[in-house]
Amino acid sequence: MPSLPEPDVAREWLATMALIRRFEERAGEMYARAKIGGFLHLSIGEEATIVGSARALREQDYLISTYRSHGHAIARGTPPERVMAELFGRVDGCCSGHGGSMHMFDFERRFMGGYAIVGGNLPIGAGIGLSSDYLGHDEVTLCTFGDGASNQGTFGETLNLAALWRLPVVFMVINNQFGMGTSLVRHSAVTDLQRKGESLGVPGMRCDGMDVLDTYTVVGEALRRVREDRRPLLVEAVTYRFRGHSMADPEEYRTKEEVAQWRERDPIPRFGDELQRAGVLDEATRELIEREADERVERAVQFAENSPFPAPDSLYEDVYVLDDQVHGRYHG
Amino acid sequence: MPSLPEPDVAREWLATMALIRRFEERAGEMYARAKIGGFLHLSIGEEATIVGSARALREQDYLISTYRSHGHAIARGTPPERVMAELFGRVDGCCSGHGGSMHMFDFERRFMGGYAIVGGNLPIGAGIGLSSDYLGHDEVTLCTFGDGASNQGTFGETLNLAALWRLPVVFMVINNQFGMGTSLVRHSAVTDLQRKGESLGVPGMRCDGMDVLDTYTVVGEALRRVREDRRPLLVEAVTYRFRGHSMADPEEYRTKEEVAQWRERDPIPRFGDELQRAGVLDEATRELIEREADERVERAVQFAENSPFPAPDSLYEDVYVLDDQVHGRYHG
Amino acid sequence: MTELRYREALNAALHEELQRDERVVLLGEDIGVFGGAFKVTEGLLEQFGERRVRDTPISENTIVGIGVGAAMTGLRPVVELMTINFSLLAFDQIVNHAAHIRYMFGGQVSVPLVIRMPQGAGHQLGPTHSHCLEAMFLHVPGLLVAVPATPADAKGLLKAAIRDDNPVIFIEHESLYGVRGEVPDGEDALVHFGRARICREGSDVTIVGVSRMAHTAERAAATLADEHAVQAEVIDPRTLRPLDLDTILASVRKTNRCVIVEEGWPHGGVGANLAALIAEHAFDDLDAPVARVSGADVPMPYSKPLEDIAYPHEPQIVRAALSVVGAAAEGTP
Amino acid sequence: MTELRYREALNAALHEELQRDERVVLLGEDIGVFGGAFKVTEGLLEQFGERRVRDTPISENTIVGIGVGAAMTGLRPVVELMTINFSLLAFDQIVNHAAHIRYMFGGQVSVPLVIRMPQGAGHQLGPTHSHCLEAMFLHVPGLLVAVPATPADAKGLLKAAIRDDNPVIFIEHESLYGVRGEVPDGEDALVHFGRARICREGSDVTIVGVSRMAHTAERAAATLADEHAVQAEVIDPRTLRPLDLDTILASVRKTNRCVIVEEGWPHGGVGANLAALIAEHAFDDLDAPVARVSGADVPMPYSKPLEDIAYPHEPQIVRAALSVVGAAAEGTP
Ligand SMILES: Cc1ncc(C[n+]2csc(CCOP(=O)(O)OP(=O)(O)O)c2C)c(N)n1
Ligand SMILES: Cc1ncc(C[n+]2csc(CCOP(=O)(O)OP(=O)(O)O)c2C)c(N)n1
Ligand SMILES: [Mg+2]
Ligand SMILES: [Mg+2]
Repeated sequence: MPSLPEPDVAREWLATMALIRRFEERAGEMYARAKIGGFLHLSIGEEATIVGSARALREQDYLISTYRSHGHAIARGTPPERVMAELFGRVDGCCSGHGGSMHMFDFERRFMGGYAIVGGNLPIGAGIGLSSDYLGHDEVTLCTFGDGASNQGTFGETLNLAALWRLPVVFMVINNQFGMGTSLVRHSAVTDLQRKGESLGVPGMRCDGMDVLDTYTVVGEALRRVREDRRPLLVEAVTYRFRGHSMADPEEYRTKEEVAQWRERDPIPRFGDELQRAGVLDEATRELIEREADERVERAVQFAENSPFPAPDSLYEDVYVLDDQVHGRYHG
Repeated sequence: MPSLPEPDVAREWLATMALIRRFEERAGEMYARAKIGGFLHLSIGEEATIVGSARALREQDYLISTYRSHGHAIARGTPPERVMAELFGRVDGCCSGHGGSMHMFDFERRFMGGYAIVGGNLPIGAGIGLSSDYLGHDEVTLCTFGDGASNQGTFGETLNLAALWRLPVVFMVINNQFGMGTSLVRHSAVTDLQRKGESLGVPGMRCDGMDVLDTYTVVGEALRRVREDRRPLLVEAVTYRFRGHSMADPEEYRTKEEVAQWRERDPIPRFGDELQRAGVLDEATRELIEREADERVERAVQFAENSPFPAPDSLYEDVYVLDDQVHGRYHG
Repeated sequence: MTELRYREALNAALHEELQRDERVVLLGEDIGVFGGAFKVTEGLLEQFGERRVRDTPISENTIVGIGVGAAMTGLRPVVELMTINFSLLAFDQIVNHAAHIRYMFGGQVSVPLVIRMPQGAGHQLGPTHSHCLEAMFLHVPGLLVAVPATPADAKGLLKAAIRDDNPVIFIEHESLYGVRGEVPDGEDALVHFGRARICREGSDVTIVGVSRMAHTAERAAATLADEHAVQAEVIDPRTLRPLDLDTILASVRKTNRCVIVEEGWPHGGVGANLAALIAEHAFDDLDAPVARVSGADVPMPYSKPLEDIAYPHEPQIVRAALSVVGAAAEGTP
Repeated sequence: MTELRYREALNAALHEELQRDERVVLLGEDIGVFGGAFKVTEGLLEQFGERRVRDTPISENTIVGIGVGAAMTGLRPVVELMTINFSLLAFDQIVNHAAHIRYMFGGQVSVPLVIRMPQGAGHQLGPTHSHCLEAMFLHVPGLLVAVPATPADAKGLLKAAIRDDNPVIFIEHESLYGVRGEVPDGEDALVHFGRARICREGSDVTIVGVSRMAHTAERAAATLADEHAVQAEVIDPRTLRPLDLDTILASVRKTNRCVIVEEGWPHGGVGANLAALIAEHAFDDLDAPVARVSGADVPMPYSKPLEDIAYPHEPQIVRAALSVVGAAAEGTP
């Protein structure tokens, strides 16, 4: 049973989880009001897997995740304003409105993106690890993906290669029990996902993805071992998404009871209570945290509202790096 | 220590291995004389993995392999004449000269082909298993591939799916120690290949691929278990290729000594001696077997020589199944 | 005739063929319990059971490959790829295997496989999720390629595809699933591949619209007639392999002008292929170069105003049509 | 100038760039200990060591993806795919990732990745191993595509590709590795993308030859001059993205006739794209439709006599050239 971090650190974790929760709730509302288009995948219920792992990273470490990554960007330090503006498709979005919900990115903060092709980010994560190793930096890359992604060919290919080349990468499978509407037992022959890397030379660990402290501790341990032993590891975070896969999901593949049971383990009240029991959080501060999250997200919405849409003539910007070989847009 | 089969059966195994060996040697010579084009991958040294496994199959079972499959076709019963004619690119070739060395096929004998894309035959093998299962037939599919192929994405994808759907497929990895010029330890993080399916829900077995009896016994056991338990298995056959990867291989990636050591375990003389010791084979019969193999391959070469090349106007044949939607060749 | 949505027409086709032929089996991600990402397979699991309607893990290349193997050995699999964007993971099984197996094995076996998938932009799915890849598929010998634009064609072509012995790439469009239209009744009402549909007759210019663009072209044609007194003939090829070039050529010989509208990328697109074929076969009938209206040469941006201008709408088609008609004025002597 | 084989020129380019820039790293199957399936990387492992010349397992999609990730974070990876046929396994990483990442992330990052691979028929490798896929790659915005035909271009373009900040598809040809040619010396002798090469000047017909077909076109041009008194201008585009359309148009405006020669499949091929572009920009300069000579619309057969007629040789090009020249005779008024 790991012990709590410094009170202010613990409170920051709680505050960040609350901020992400609130952000996702508001994003859902904005989607319903057609302020946001495309697919919107919320991480409500999975906040502990995000904050616990992101806080285990050092500034120089890399994080790369999936289309369910608003929270990863926010946890890494991207202003919620920039993330919301991206969802609104505005110029001040973190990807200038080119990417949208499924393609977040913040190079400066070493958040290496949001990837919408299931399994597509694993080789890229290994490639980032190759750079760190090649350049002799002691950075570690944390590559997160879902339980469903563990069936994609890139999982086996990448883990084998990372183990073979001893790349500094922690692979983190966010086991939220479903790949879209398909439950774990219906998509993966081996359901003990921490073991899924063993045949590929990648040992596994598991953490309670509903417990931010346990996630922080296990992922932190994994990052440390990888940094020192120069061998990749696989961490399974057991969690649950409280909402539908995306906003367009009737959720007929699971029962209300099952969802209710998991909601009882909601990582945010759970950690809040724990902090109160430990005497490092009082009612007032707890309410303040909620209120600040609420206000911050409101500011993000306002910021997004006020940010202009990209100008039509920017359509061809950033397709290519323009140089003496590539002048402006390609012919036609 | 498994016991020998009936004397005539044992002699047939030896004869078939001798036939394949002779066939490959002559194919190599014909390649040197430019009678054969393209890439030519010989299975010299791996005959026991071919005959041992093919003989464990029943008539109704399916076999699917790789670009190194002349021996698989012959062991399955395709006349060497048809295989040699295919290598010569003649109309009487088993694929009418369309496929060549890397693309053998004999539907009638349920040899489902020779596939030249490494890892490409695994999903197809599983699909054949799906048919058998769906149609309620008790056939089993034997899907062979190399150690190098176990790093391809289709390996993980297919084994997981086969285990999940309980498909009647025996996956057989022919571990000949190299993927082209890359040795096992340099391409696979886990070198105990029989274990490579464990994380995918596919238990493994191993056989001595230089011993036809052991291969027959282990693969036979695997086929029986798969047929009864309706769960796929992975069999690793430990073997070695005596020749280069293909005819164009200087073999600088391994030492003459290593090759010589493995040649001492040549499966053909080894099994011949075993039969003589067991008193089911005498010197005369042994020579006869060699002579008959030699003569049969000569006939195959003659047959191929005398078979005509495909007519130019056959170029567009068999691109499509012609029907009322597809009349003759596609426009243009 | 019954009025159905495009989605319902596809569902009906699958339903009828599952009923008609025991060898038909459906494979795909979330096609069963979830009912399909776009609900095309809704209700089929309940009706036909897990043996025939199979949810798969997320393994595109292998799902297609399993379909290939099953098709070689007696089944008639219909594989759904959730969207065409993910087919990029399955190109090896589609090109090197599904398309080539019959030929490379000397015709000993056929691959009666259908690969269904929707394409297209318009829902702000951004880069990686808005591709139109018809051009890549029509390039490959051994494949048949269908691009149905109406509920009637969706049903008739899908039934024809399932009954055909060749591998078929069946490209639906995400923006058409909700579109309604009259669909002929009768379980054998097939729409044959290789027969274009003349959506609207006209004498001044031929407009060929691919997939969803057939509708956009029709709307543009209405505007051309109402506001510019230009009578456009609109043709929907319906299938790109085989291609009903004859119907297109007959129209161009009549109008002497042609505009091709596609949603995909311009370079090496469907339009380039048609323009080349038309020029080769009707050069002297052309009073102006064949014009192409296509998607922009960029990954599809997420932001609405950018996405809107990144794929064709009526105004661009009207402009292109007027320019070729105008060109004719000065045109060749 | 030094006379080098195409293979040696590529090896020299890799050698020089490895030496010049510590960030350059090579990844690929059997490029190290084995020296490369076609020996292009021979000696580089010995010279630069395992850190910079890395043998990979057989995992095409992941090898390319690792290159993408490394390119995003400071390296300049050069990935060798043993042949273009296997790139079909990596299409997702090439299209959805390498090509789109810069755009979809709003220009925050670039992907200076080179993917080298040989294509082409002629060695009886049969279906699945003889593809020419230029057309599929040139379709994709975000990629640059090079198709060098000579040792000089092979070296100059590869060096330029490695130094460019965009993802580059670098398509070599299996039949050209042994071809010799003069190669400019000097470690900064680059050949810029987007500049076509006029291989031979002529006034009667423009022949555009892609990849190996530039050579076949040159031989055909010699025959045309010697036996038919037809002066053909032969152009090798050298890169398909960017495309030097201006040089091609200038030639067509002079000759008024054009033949495009490619080795790949005809439908949706490079030829169709060029024919469409030329007709759009030089319609009134054309005295005959742009003719296309391409590979046959079949998977490549193994048998020698079939393979021989399944891709273009001089006679077909000569015939096509004579027909467009002849067509001009009756031609348009
Ligand atoms: C290659 C690919 N196939 C299918 C999809 C459609 N899709 C998007 S998310 C998803 C489920 C992924 O499940 P999992 O990996 O568990 O992640 P989660 O959504 O649960 O976070 C699917 C099938 C996709 N985006 N990419
Ligand atoms: C997808 C793909 N990548 C690369 C190749 C080139 N290639 C042909 S065989 C081979 C080695 C395969 O090794 P293994 O699987 O061990 O089979 P073996 O040749 O040893 O029988 C390679 C890399 C190929 N044919 N297909
Ligand atoms: Mg999940
Ligand atoms: Mg091997």
